[in-house]
Amino acid sequence: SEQEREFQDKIDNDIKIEPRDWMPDDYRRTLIRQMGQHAHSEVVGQLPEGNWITRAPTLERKAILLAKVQDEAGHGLYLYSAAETLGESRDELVRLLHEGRMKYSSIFNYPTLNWADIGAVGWLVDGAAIVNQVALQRTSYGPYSRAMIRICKEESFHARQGYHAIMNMAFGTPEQKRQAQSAVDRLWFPAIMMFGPTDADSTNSDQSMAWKIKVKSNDELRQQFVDQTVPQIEYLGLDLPDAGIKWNEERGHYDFSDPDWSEFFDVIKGNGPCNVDRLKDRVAAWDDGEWVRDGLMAHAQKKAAAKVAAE
Amino acid sequence: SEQEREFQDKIDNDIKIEPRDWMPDDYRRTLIRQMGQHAHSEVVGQLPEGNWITRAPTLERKAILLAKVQDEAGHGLYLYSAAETLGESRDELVRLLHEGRMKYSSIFNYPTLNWADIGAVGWLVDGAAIVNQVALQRTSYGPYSRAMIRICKEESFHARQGYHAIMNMAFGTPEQKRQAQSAVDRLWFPAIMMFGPTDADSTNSDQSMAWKIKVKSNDELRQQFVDQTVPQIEYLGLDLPDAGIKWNEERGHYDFSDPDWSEFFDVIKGNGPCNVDRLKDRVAAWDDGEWVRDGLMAHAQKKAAAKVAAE
Amino acid sequence: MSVDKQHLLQFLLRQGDNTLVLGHRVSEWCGHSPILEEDIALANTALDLIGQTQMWLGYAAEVQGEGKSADDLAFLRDAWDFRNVLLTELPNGDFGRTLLRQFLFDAFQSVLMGRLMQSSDETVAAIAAKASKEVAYHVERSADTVVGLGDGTEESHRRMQEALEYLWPYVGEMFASDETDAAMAAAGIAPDPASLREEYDALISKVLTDATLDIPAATYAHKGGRTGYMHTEHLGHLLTSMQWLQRAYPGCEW
Amino acid sequence: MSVDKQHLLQFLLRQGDNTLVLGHRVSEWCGHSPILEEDIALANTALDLIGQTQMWLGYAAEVQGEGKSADDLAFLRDAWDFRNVLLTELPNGDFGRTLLRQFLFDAFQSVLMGRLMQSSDETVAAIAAKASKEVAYHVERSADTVVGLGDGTEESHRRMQEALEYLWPYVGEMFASDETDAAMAAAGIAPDPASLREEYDALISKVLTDATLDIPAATYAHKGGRTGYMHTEHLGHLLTSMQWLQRAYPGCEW
Repeated sequence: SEQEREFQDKIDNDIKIEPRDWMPDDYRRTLIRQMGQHAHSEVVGQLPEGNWITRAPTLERKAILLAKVQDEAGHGLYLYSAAETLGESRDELVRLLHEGRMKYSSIFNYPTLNWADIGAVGWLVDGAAIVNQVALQRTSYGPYSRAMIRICKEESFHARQGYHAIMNMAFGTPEQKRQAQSAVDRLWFPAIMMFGPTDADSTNSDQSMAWKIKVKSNDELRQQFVDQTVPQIEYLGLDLPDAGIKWNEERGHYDFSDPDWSEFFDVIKGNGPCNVDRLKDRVAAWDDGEWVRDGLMAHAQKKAAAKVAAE
Repeated sequence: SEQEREFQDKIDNDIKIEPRDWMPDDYRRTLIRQMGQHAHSEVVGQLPEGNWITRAPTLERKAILLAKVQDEAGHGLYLYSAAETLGESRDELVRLLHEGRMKYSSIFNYPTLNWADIGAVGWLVDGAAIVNQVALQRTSYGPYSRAMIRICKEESFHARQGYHAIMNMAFGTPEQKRQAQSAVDRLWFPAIMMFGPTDADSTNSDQSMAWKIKVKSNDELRQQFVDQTVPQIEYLGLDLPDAGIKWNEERGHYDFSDPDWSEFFDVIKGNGPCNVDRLKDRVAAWDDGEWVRDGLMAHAQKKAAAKVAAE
Repeated sequence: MSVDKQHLLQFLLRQGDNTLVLGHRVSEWCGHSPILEEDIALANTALDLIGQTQMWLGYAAEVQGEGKSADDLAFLRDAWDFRNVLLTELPNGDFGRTLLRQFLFDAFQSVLMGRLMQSSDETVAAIAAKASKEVAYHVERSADTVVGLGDGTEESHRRMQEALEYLWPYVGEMFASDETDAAMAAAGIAPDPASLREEYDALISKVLTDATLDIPAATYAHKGGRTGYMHTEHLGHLLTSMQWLQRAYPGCEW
Repeated sequence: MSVDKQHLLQFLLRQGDNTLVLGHRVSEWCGHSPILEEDIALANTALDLIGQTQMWLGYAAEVQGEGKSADDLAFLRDAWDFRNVLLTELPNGDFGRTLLRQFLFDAFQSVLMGRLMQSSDETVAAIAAKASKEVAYHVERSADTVVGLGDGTEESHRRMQEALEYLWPYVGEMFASDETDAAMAAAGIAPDPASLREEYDALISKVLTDATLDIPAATYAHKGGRTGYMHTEHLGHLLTSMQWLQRAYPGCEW
C-alpha cells in the first residue's frame, strides 16, 4: 500500500518513526515485544546483582552496586515508557511477564555464585548488552532509539566498573583469582548466547532488519563482542573459557566455539537454573505490593476529590 | 467439707493426688495454670536456642544443641499431657498462650546474642529451672510429679553441657572470654528473676504451699541457685555479674543484690526485649501449620472410614 | 586516647552504625519492591545511607587512631561493638513497616543534622551539612508515603497502624542520653538527644495525624543498641551476610 | 595423593555434604513446626543427618590426609567446594515442601545405603550400616507424611503437588554419573548412581501414588551441585550462617 511504501521510505532514509506516525501492525507488535522484553530484562536483572548487595565486601563496592541496580531499574522505566508510546501499558506488559507469556534475557536465569560474578555481570553481561544497544541507537523507532542513547551511556559506565571489580579479583589472592576464573568460565557461553540463536536459526530476522528494528545480525554482534572481550580476558591473566578461541588472521576476527544451543533453548523454555526462582521473586514482589499500590492510589483519589470539593 | 479435709490429709501425708481423685476447683485451676505455663516455657524456650542452631560453631556443638532443643520440645509434650489429665486440652492451652492470656517463663524474652549465651542458657537457665523442678518432684499432683522426675534427669544433663560450653568460651581466646562475661552479665539477673517475685510480693503462695503445688518459696529457691552458681562463676574466672554478691558467714549463704523488679514486671506485661517476636514466631508457626494439621487429620479420617467400609 | 576522644569515637560510631545498618536493611529490598519507582527510591535511600556511613565511620576511624579504615569498622566488628539504635536493625517486615521505620528515623535525622551543622567539630559539621540535604529529601519522601498508606485503603491503614505499634517502642532509644552525650553537649559537638524530642514529636505528630494513625499510648522504650549492651537477635543475622566476604577472605583488596 | 584417593575424597564429600546441608536446612525449622511432635521429629532428623556428616566428613578428612578435621571441611570451604546435590540446598518452603524434599532424599539414601553396606571399603560399609538404620526410619516417616498431606485436604493436596513440581527437576541429579562414580564402581566402593534409579522410581512411585500426586512429565534435570560447578544462589546464603563463627573467630576451641 501507499502507507507501507511511505513508511519503508522513511526507514530507508533513516527518518525516525514517531508514536503518531502510521506503522504496520506487525512493526508495532514486534517493537512492543522487543522493548517489553528489554524492559523486563532490566527489571529481572536486578535480582542476580541484588543477590550480592547484602554481601558486598566494602562500603565503596556496596555503593557502586546499589547505584548500578538503581540505574537498571531506571532503564526499565525508560523502556516501559517507550513501549507505552505504542499504546501498550506497563501493567499489561508486567502481567504478560508474570504469566510467563513474555520473556526476559536468558542470561538472568544464571546464578551469581561468587563476588567475581558481580564484576563479570558488569563486564560481560552489560558489555554484551552494550554491543547490542549501541547498534540499536540507530533503530528506526524514535522513542526506542532515544532510550537506547541514554541507556548506553550508563551501561558503559557499569561495564567499566565491572571490569575494574573483576580486575581486583583476578589480580588479587589465589582464592580471588580462582573466583574470577570461575565467573568467566560459567558466564562466557551464557553471555555469548545473549545475542540470540545463529543467523541461520533466527526467525523473523529479515523483516526486523528491513524495518531497522534490528540493525545488525545476531552473529555480527556476537563476533563483535568476542573480538572486544578476548583481549580483556587475556589482560586479566585468566584462562580463556573456550578452547576454541583463536585469532583468525584471515578473517581478522577471533574464532570461537558454538555454545550449547540446546541449553539456550532449555533456558528459554523455562528450564534454566534460576527461571523458577526469578519469576517467583518478581510475582511475589508484585502480589505482596498490591496493597501498597492500592493504598497509594486510594489516597491520591481522596486528595483529588478533596481538592475538587474545595474549589 | 469432708472431701476437702480428706484431700488435705492425703497431701499432708505425702500421698499423691491422681487424676480421678476429687480435688478442689482452685487446686485444679492453679495446677493447670502452672503446668501450662511450664509447658509453654519449654516450647517457647526452643526459640532463643534455635536462634543459634544454624550458627553452631562445630558439628558436635550443633548436634548437642539439636538434641537439647529436641528434649525441650519433648518436655513440653510431657507437661501438656500432664495438664490433659486435669481435663484441659493442649489446643486450649496453646490458644490461651497465643491470645496472650497465659504466660511462659520471663527468661525467654531475653535475646541470645553470642555463642556463649547458648552455654549460659544451659548452665544458668536450665540450672535455675532444675532448682525449681527438683523441688517440684515432691509436688502433690502425681502426673506432675512424675513428669518432673523425668524432666529433671534430662535437664541436669543439659546444664552440664551448657557449663562445658561456656567453660570453653571462658577459658578460650580473649574474644571468647569477653563473650562469656557478657553472657553472664546479661543473663544473671534475668536468671534469678526466674524464681518469681520476692516472697513478700508473691501472691497466692501460701495456698500453693499448703497444697504442695509449690514446695519451696521463691526466695528459698533463689538463694539455693545463687549459692550453687557463684562458685561456678568464680571457677570460670569471670567477674561476678553483681557487685553485691558476697559470702555471708553468719547466714551460711551468699548475699546478693535484688534484681530490678520493675524490669521483671515490664517483661511479664509483655514489654521485654523479645516478647513480641517470640509470640509472633509461635503464632506464625501455628497459623502457617494449620493446613498441615488439617491435611493429616483429613487423611486419618479417610483411612479410618476406608477401614470401616472394608470390614 | 583522652576521655574526650573515646566519647567522640562512641558518638561517631553511633552515627555511622545507624546509617550502615539501616542502609543494609533498605538494600535488602533490591528488586522486590511493590513498584519499579520504589525499587529506584529504596536503592537511592540505601545509597545515601551508605555514603553517609563512609563519612561517619571514616572520621571514627581517624579519631580512633589505630590505623583502621571505615571498612574495618563496618566489616570486622561483631554485634556487641555496634552502636546503632535498635530501630535500625529491625527486620523490614512489609513495605509499609520499612517506610514507617524510615520515616521515624528520617525525622530524627532531620532534627539532629540541623543541629550538627552547628557543631564545634568542623568535620562533624561538614558531614552533617552534606547529609542534611539528603535527609531533607528522605524525610519528605517517607512522610508522603506514610501519609499515603495510612490514609489509603482500609487494609493499608490497618497495616500501617500495626507497623506503628510494632515500631513505637523503639523510638524512645533515639532520645536516650548518657555520659557520651553529656560530653558531646559540653564540648558543643552535638546536642543532648533528649533536647531533640520536642521538635521530633511535633514533626511526627503532624505526619502521623495526616496519615490518620494513632500514636500508641505505651511509653515503654526498648534500649541497648546505642550502648551495645543488648542488641536484638536480628543484628547478628544481618552481620553474617554483611561481613561474610571480609570474614571469609581477610585482608583482600576488593 | 593417587587418583583413586582423589575420587574417593570426592565421593565422601558428596555423601557428607548432602547430609550436612540438608541437616542444616532441616534444623532451620527449630521451634517453627506446625505441631510440637514435628518440632521433635525434625530436630531428630537434623540430628541424625549431622551425625552422619561427622562420619562421612571425618573419613573424608582422613582420606584427604592434610591434617584437617570434619569441622574444617564443614566450616571452612566456600560454596564451590561443596559437593551436595542441589536438592539438599533448596530453601525449605512450607512444611510440605520440606517433608517432600526429605522423602525424595530419604528414598535415595535408603537405596544407596543398602548398597554401600556391601562396599569394598570397610569404613564406607560401616558408616552405611549405621546410617541405614536411621534412614529406614526417616523414609518411613517422611513417606507417611507425604501420603497424609497429598491425600489430605484439597489445600494440602494442592500444596504437595506444587512442591513436587518445584522439586522434581532436582531429582535427576542424584542419579548422574561421572568419572568419580565410575572409579567408585570399578573399585567396588559404591554403585554407579544411575544403577539405583529403577529401584528408586519403584519406591517413590508407590508412595506418590498413595499420596494421589502426579509425577511431573518434564524430564529436565538441574545439575551442578555434586560436581560443584554450579550450585544455586541459596547455598552461599546458607553458608553465611553456618560458617559464621568459624570464619569470624578462626582457630578457636568451641
